[in-house]
Amino acid sequence: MEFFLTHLVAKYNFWLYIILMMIGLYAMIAKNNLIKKLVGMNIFQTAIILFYVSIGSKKGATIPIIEHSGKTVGHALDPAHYVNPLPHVLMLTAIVVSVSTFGVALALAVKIYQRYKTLEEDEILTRIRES
Amino acid sequence: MKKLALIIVILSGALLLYATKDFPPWGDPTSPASVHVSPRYLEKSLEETHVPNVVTSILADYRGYDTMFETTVIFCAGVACFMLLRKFEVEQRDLYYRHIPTGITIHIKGGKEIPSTSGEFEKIDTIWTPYDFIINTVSRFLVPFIQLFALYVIAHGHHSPGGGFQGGVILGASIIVLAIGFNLRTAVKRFGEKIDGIMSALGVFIYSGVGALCVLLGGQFLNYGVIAKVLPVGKAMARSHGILGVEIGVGISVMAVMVCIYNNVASEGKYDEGL
Amino acid sequence: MIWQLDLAILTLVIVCAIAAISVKDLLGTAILFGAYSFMMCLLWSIMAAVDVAFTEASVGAGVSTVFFVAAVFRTTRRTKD
Amino acid sequence: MSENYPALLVIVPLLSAFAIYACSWLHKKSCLPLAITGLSISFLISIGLLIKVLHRGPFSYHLGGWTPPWGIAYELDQINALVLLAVTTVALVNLIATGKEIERLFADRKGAFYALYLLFVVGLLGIVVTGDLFNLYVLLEIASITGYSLIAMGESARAPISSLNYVFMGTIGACFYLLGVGYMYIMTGSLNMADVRGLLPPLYHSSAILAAFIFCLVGVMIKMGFFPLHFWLPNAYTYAPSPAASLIAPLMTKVMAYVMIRLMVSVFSPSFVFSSISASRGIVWLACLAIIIGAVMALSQRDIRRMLTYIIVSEIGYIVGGAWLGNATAMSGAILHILNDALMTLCVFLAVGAVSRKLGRLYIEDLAGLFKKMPFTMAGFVAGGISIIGVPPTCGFFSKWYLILGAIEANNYGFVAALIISSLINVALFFRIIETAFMGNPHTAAIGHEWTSGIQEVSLTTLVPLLVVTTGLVILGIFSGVVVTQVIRPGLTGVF
Repeated sequence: MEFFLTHLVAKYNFWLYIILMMIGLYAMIAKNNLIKKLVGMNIFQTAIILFYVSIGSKKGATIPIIEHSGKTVGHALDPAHYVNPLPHVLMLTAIVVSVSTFGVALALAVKIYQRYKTLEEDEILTRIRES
Repeated sequence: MKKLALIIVILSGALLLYATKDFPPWGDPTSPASVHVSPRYLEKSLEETHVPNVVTSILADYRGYDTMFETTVIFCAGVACFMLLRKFEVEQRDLYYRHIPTGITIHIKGGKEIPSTSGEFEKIDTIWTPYDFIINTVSRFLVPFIQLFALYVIAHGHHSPGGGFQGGVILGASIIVLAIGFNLRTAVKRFGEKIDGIMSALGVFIYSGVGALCVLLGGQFLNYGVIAKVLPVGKAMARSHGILGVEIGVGISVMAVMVCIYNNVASEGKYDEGL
Repeated sequence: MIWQLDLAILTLVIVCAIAAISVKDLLGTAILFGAYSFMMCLLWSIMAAVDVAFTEASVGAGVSTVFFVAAVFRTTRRTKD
Repeated sequence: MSENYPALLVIVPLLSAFAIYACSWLHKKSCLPLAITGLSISFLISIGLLIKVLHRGPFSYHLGGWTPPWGIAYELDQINALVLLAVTTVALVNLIATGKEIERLFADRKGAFYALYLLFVVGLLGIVVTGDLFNLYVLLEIASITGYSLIAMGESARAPISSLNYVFMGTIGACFYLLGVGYMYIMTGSLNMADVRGLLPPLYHSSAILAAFIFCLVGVMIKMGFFPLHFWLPNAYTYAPSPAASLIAPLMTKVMAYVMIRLMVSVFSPSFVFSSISASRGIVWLACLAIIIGAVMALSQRDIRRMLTYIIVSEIGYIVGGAWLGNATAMSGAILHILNDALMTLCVFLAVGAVSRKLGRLYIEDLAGLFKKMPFTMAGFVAGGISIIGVPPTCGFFSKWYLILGAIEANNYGFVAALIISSLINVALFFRIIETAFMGNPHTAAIGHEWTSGIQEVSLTTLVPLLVVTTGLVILGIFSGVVVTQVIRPGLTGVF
């Protein structure tokens, strides 16, 4: 129990992203409404971004903007004082990708609504079968 | 379906939990991710690029190639929304006008228009008429401040959080505020579709053009250091200027694309009336 | 890091996520989704990822909510689940 | 300039895509020439790269002048130079062949269409050439987003909904890949493929690396439509507009198959992939299932384009099976099949696109008597079909030959059986079509199209590229021995 608790507390951010990711995945599979699926997709993507940002964090470190006076760094710089900036960069890209996918998917949803006048997947399928 | 979904979700959750077992603890400063590649960025960024915000220097320089494609993804989304939704043919339908001095609304059937030269009438939206004096005035006053802030975010990205992408989104938001506060026609009149399309291509073109310039000057693609050959600055400062150049490109492109996506989605591609 | 604040935000993130996919009105989904993004942004700024938080605040909570509302306005608010 | 070829290969079509979109607002006529110029330059550069790699051996290019693992590097070896050449060839030939069709279908938005077309090619080229795990993800998303929108432009009412389903599946796939990369990053701290490869061996026992491999693999398999995860593929490719279908169908799945091989070979080592995971035999069995089920499903379709999409599912089974058999012969067969299949699929999709331009819809009975009306187009279609079946002078035979040799070497007779059964089913499939097209009477066709007397071929701009591809099938077949011994085998040295 003791071991389990320390494990849980030490990595709770890694657990949280799993919960969020599973919420997103569940919505994508089980929901019937296309926009709801889209929200699930976005939650799924944000969960992965949360995971990456958690990789970058260091205990007792500050934001990755280096203090400096004028042009030079006065003292030798200790990387342990700043959080790992690389995952942040990667996740900026991932956020942009997710908003692009979101925009395209919304455009597709609007186009689908123009043709079928509904966003429920089962109703669309019955309409396809009827025609 | 719901049961199947639950089973899949629980299975993949279990796999994920199982994999978490070997992770280094959260926030561990000696984890491989914190000691292998990233310390060099923190140590050398200021010296090599004169950019204190390490995220900006990695984003636009060390991994600038990723960021170029990130901007391209945004550009793709804009072009895709345009292609999927834009409708060029105008359909005949009823129009509504407001007589400005009296405030009377006129409903004209059969698609006839009142010429825009008569200044007394104003076209209004059919489904929803956002006409509110307070909202109009406030959004009009807000726009310049939003734009000023956006420019600050783009230009100050070297020293504080921010940069081309965030600034571009905020710039785009200023136009979208106009479209929501007034109506879509006002926004499109101020920032036309053609300009929007050209700007979205121009922004990414600036980015990759800066990269191609480096090739022409004899370096590798996106090696801003060689810009020092044409600018009277040192190599590190040239990198800093190169970063500023690409950030401006990103800002222009992102702004144009955000406006393009909003206009197309909100008006179903007709560009006449929106949210 | 203040762990009470952290815990509160973590809880709110999960609550917002579940609410966003279970509420039976798409406009409500849009707003809850914006709230979710904003909570996520707070979480990241706690983890010292300022640039990511800034981007998420402007993109996730800002522009994509606007797109979402615009799309709901052009389609329908109705949803069965 | 020649040292910058790897970057220019991707940058030239990228810049021309931006120029095309800007041009579409200023001067519409220059869109198509710009697109063709951009792709031709890229094609020439890819030839130059292949020659350079054959002379100098593998080399890498550091973007931005930063050495990896801090910067992003492009890695070129014999195999990916070959795949690059295939991608640029297919894209260029297809653009020339379908340019007129694009101008007709999308007259008011052709600039956007060409821009997305080129960006799709850029994405694929970048995926093949990059040496950075995260860069691969970004380029994968470029290829996917452009692919979604190109597919959604189909005339059928079902195009947007099948495209949206593709969006959901594609995003799950890409996110799984990203998650796998995250697992590798948290355990090794690096994103460069060569660097990760060096850091991984002490970590092979850990569950996180195993999970990373599984997630990357599942993500890539969703994207390439491998058997249990293929259900988005037939709809998406059937309802796409024909110029986009003949671009996306030959390239997307094959490039993803190449990504899988690259992950197996140059990120994880084959010793880990084939021995630490006992699942490799299971995947080969799954591939056998994919081959058989794809072929059977193809047999049950009436719509010809839908039938071809199921053939793609079956061909992906060949490639995956060959890659997982775990010996050099089968692996070279799989890589050769990537090239051959890209060319064969292009050939049949071009022919089908040309026919459906005339007829509108395309069921098997509509082809009745088409040999009398469109002899050259149908000859191209038959040549592609023969190559898919695997009849000797065409290239399809040789890759199957290597796959069978590899399967025998690995003592996996189930895979041999699956290959032979699917070839037999393909024989039944294509001879049914050929019989209808050869024997039937054009006037009995139950569609609105009225044939007038005489030959009614499609325009020369479509016909010449189709015939070029057809001869290419034979030429590649004749030289496939050379390709394997001179290009693919040297690329696989040090792997097996």
